[in-house]
Amino acid sequence: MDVRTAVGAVELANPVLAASGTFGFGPEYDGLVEVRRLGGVAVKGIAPEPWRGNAPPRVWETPSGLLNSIGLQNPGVEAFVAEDLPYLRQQGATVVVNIIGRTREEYAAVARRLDREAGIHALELNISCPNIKEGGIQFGHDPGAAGAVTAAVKGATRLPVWVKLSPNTHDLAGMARAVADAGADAISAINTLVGMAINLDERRPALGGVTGGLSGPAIRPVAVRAVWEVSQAVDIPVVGIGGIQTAADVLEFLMAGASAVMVGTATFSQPGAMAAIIEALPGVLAHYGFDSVAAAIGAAHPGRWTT
Amino acid sequence: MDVRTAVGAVELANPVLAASGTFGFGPEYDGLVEVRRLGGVAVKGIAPEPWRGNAPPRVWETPSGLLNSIGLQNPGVEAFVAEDLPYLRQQGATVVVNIIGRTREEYAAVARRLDREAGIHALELNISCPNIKEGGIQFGHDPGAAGAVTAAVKGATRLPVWVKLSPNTHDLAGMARAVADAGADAISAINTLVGMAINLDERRPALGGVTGGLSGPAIRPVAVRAVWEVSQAVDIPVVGIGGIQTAADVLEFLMAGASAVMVGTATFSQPGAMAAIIEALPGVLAHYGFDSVAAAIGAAHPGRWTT
Amino acid sequence: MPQFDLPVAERRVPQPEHVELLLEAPALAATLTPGQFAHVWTPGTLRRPISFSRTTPEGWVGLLFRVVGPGTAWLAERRAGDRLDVLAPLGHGFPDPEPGPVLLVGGGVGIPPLFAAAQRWGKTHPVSVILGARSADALVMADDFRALGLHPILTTDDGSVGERGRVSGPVAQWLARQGGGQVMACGPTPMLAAVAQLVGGGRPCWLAYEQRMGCGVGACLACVVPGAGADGRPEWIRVCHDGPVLSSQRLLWPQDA
Amino acid sequence: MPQFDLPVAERRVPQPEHVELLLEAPALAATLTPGQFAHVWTPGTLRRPISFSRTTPEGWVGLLFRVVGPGTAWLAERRAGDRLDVLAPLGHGFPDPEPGPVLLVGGGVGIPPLFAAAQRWGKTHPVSVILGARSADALVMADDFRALGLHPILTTDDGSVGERGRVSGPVAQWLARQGGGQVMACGPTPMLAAVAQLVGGGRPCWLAYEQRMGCGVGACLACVVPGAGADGRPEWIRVCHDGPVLSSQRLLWPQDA
Ligand SMILES: Cc1cc2nc3c(=O)[nH]c(=O)nc-3n(C[C@H](O)[C@H](O)[C@H](O)COP(=O)(O)OP(=O)(O)OC[C@H]3O[C@@H](n4cnc5c(N)ncnc54)[C@H](O)[C@@H]3O)c2cc1C
Ligand SMILES: Cc1cc2nc3c(=O)[nH]c(=O)nc-3n(C[C@H](O)[C@H](O)[C@H](O)COP(=O)(O)OP(=O)(O)OC[C@H]3O[C@@H](n4cnc5c(N)ncnc54)[C@H](O)[C@@H]3O)c2cc1C
Ligand SMILES: Cc1cc2nc3c(=O)[nH]c(=O)nc-3n(C[C@H](O)[C@H](O)[C@H](O)COP(=O)(O)O)c2cc1C
Ligand SMILES: Cc1cc2nc3c(=O)[nH]c(=O)nc-3n(C[C@H](O)[C@H](O)[C@H](O)COP(=O)(O)O)c2cc1C
Ligand code: FES
Ligand code: FES
Repeated sequence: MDVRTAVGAVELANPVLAASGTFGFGPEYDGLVEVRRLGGVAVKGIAPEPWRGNAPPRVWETPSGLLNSIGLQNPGVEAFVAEDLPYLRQQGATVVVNIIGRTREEYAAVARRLDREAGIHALELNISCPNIKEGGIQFGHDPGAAGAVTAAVKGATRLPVWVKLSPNTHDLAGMARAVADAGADAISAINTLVGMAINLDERRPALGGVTGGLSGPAIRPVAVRAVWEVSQAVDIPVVGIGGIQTAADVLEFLMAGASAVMVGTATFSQPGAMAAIIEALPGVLAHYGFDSVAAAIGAAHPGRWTT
Repeated sequence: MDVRTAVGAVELANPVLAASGTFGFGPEYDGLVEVRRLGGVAVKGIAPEPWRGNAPPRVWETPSGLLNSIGLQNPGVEAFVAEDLPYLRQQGATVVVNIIGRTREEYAAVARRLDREAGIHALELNISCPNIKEGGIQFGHDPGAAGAVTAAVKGATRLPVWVKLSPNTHDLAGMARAVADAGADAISAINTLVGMAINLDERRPALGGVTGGLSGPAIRPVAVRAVWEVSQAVDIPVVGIGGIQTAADVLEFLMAGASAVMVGTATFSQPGAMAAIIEALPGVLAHYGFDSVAAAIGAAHPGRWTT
Repeated sequence: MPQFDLPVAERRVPQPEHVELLLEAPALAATLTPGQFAHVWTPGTLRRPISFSRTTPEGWVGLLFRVVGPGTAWLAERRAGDRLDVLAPLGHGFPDPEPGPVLLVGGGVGIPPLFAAAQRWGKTHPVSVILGARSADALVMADDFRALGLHPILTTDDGSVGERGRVSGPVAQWLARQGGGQVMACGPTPMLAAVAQLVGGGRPCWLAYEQRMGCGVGACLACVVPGAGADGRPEWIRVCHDGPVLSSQRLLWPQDA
Repeated sequence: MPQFDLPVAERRVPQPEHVELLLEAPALAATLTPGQFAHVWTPGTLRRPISFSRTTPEGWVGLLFRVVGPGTAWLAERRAGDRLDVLAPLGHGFPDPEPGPVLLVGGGVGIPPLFAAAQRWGKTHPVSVILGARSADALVMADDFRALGLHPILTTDDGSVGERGRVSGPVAQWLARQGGGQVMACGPTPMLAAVAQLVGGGRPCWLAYEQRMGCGVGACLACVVPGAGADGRPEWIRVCHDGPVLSSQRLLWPQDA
């Protein structure tokens, strides 16, 4: 069974990557996850300077879901390059660096800085994090702004640029076309949905950041539909993200049009989830009549339905 | 314990209403639910003429959620008035008629026709159903169009008009302000999220309508946040909807700013859910230190936090 | 349709992957029509529809199902003494047949409601039974029919028991042999379509249908199948409320829809 | 930090609403530091952090918890022979105390890790114990401390056992009585803040902290509390990875944050 896949020029041994923000910089899961066995690792979002993030509590469990308001705490690009990147490079991991900024220039600055570093395979622009209060948030639902930041980053690096979309918009296809037209090499879909919970005992929002991002199996139908829509709207590859727990879930995203997937929240409950998925994938593909990952990509698209 | 509440001029014996589309026209649950015990009943969306709806399958279970693509099948307003309304009127139910249309005029036509009928307490404009393919869908995320349809309906009826918002937009507050400015008497939040699933065996979308609306506990955090945001953006009351299963869930919506709530998907699994919630509500309010429903409304809003 | 909290009296495993739960429900047993179903609570957002497979002299009712997903897997773990939350009896079952021969055709997990029909009408009508399945280990209740003194004709796709092939062959033979009579069938939709076509318009043909359900009680409009309305125009039929047993005349088949 | 699939050897109910599960885990028992915790799988999206309450000569480790929500309710239903999926040992426990007296202060479900500390250092150091709880039925492990030959001072908010009031009174007395020594504490954050303030800067004061967690291993940055960095500037401390046991000197209290 051939489980190899590619996201544009980035070749992957299998389609399962760790999702940004849920896997730190790799060493945290040492002893539990062998990063070199994964399709790749998307690291926590990196800004030009350190960000402090939001007040705790920062997570709250919901039905089949998780709210988080980490607020993009990160050590900044210099500390990342000095302290975190070497581990991943040495492990031989396929590394996707998720980048964040408050302005177009900040995104480009991180991209430019990382362009000089070995061991990075792609950049992933997080233009969709619902937890930052600054101007950055508008990138997530304004096609013009999203295209402009994509173009700025493309101009600052030779690395492939993936743009990660927010589901908190009615026009995912328009967003996808805007970033594809601006030169994006791939689209990651989706980031978290905006949500919140109330702490009844304390009569206040459960999260320090008040609202947070909803992830986990609860959002899988929203993510599958995003991949479905985006993969038909543009010609660049799509990386599917949202609520994946099993190899069958991976197949659902592949059939919806994803070329690879990322697993986030599932790792918290089961650090071995990605390894288990990778192990089970050949059998699940075979069970549903596919002889490779490639054959499954887009298999449920219109015109390809078998019934 | 005083569990009475009001949505503007509409007084309710308790804050728990049946959500549109999940409770038919009332008699279907005869023997299982006493409609007069409920805060009220929102009936299935009604158009000027019968609508056929989407091809089956029309439902699909997801983690803590449900996808549906009924596609707003309905008998049309004349059949509703002749065949369905009399039962609810005779039961003494508080009746909210959910109305749908493809154009502003169609909404107004239904409203005008219902204005003549006794036993209707409010109209609820569904401008947010993700399952119709016609022009109607734009009402759900375009503040201008939403305001215009609200104004048209207000001009056609003396009944209170509630406008039901879609979460599939980044600007819920803007939508809320637009419909409030156009004269809406209340806002219902939220309708379903757009989602989809793939039937792996058949290699095609699981729903006949391809995409569907996601409901159930999975979406509760999105709904709570919508109520939180809308209730702070406008001065008209908000009816909270999305994933409610228990009296504690109701309290979460009240504290987020809702004056009443609707229960949908939970009724499928447990027809007695609404009755059980109504019975448990006084105890839950007391446990969290409230002496009435009214006291809990907005209790978690900024400036009212106890910690 | 009331809601019951019923103790499991007995759990049987008639075939691998198949479980029959017998529930203590005398009040329900007394009112059941063969072909009616229960909407059974399982964890998650939806209940699961299962046809009643039998009633017993003790006042038990049966639910016989194949384990295909999380809902039926959870049900399969229930043991004697556990309780099930069921809405029942739901929908319309088979109508009382007119005098004359009755053919029961069951495919796979469509067999159970036909056994309930055999229990009801096996003594009052000349009943023939044709049962089909993928293979021997998916063929349920043959012995139960035999215990009623009936002689089911068996077919399997792989020939592992009975005739190799589909039920259509024996059904066509029965129809050719019997001038009149009536047919009751339950099974996969393609099987029902084939039976309906073989029977044609001349004799009553009642089919117990399946469709994905939400509420189970007629409220949500999820479980529709295409039918021909009184005026011949297409209309949606709710399987849960108007069916699950429908006259083949009322249904439009996928190719006609 | 490896992952273990551990059989429950014994289930105890030390108080109503409290359960202690003893897990067969010789390898783990041999490496534990008091104050370290397990991240335990329960149904849902997150694991649950629980401190180790004890090790036993049989090579068992204990998890003692109060039932407060769905996760602990599920754990409370585990029985001997069931298995738990745990990540452990996580975080940093209490450091080996310097020679001299040690005061252990535990509040409510903060008591268990201090019992583990008493097991470890009760023979090598003069150990005093002060335990507090809302009321008698939330006060756990007092007899376990006595079985080690220690004489815990008990306080309850309602005076239903021991002194009425908070632990602060007895802690202040102990501090006044002892010139030096060191303090280890675990309990609700306001209690830890009070203890830290009483101890002041003069003596080592180690606090086992709580915060809502995601991963439990340092990857997600969920479980932060405000601390003072090396340069005195505020920084986030990850309770799961840098703690849960932290020097009171390193923490900024809510009022300073
Ligand atoms: C009126 C009626 C009577 C039935 N009687 C029987 C019976 O006697 N014995 C039996 O084994 N099965 C019967 N079925 C099919 C049975 O309902 C499904 O096998 C069962 O719901 C599968 O649930 P699951 O969670 O195990 O599987 P999943 O496939 O995971 O279920 C996912 C969802 O799809 C629905 N679903 C899956 N298969 C079917 C199906 N064939 N028809 C309708 N909905 C489906 C489920 O209810 C659930 O909502 C009947 C179905 C209907 C509509
Ligand atoms: C390092 C550490 C050690 C702990 N040791 C113990 C112990 O030995 N005994 C004990 O009874 N409890 C202990 N707790 C608290 C225990 O983790 C919570 O009581 C438990 O997670 C509640 O889960 P639940 O599903 O029953 O309740 P819920 O309140 O429904 O849980 C909802 C969510 O909030 C989290 N949560 C709830 N309460 C707490 C809390 N106090 N601290 C952190 N997260 C919380 C849960 O993990 C879950 O993610 C410890 C917490 C931490 C951080
Ligand atoms: C705790 C947490 C932190 C996250 N941080 C980031 C981040 O820094 N950058 C980013 O693009 N996405 C971030 N995400 C979103 C995830 O990468 C992923 O898109 C989302 O969680 C949906 O996938 P899942 O359901 O598998 O978790 C974060 C998610 C979680 C739960
Ligand atoms: C089967 C189904 C049909 C629905 N039909 C309508 C409708 O006709 N009009 C409408 O405004 N909302 C409709 N809804 C949305 C619900 O009223 C409600 O807003 C949504 O389901 C979220 O609430 P819940 O999670 O409690 O189900 C429907 C929902 C379901 C599940
Ligand atoms: S399942 Fe709801 S109408 Fe049939
Ligand atoms: S819980 Fe993830 S960093 Fe501590």
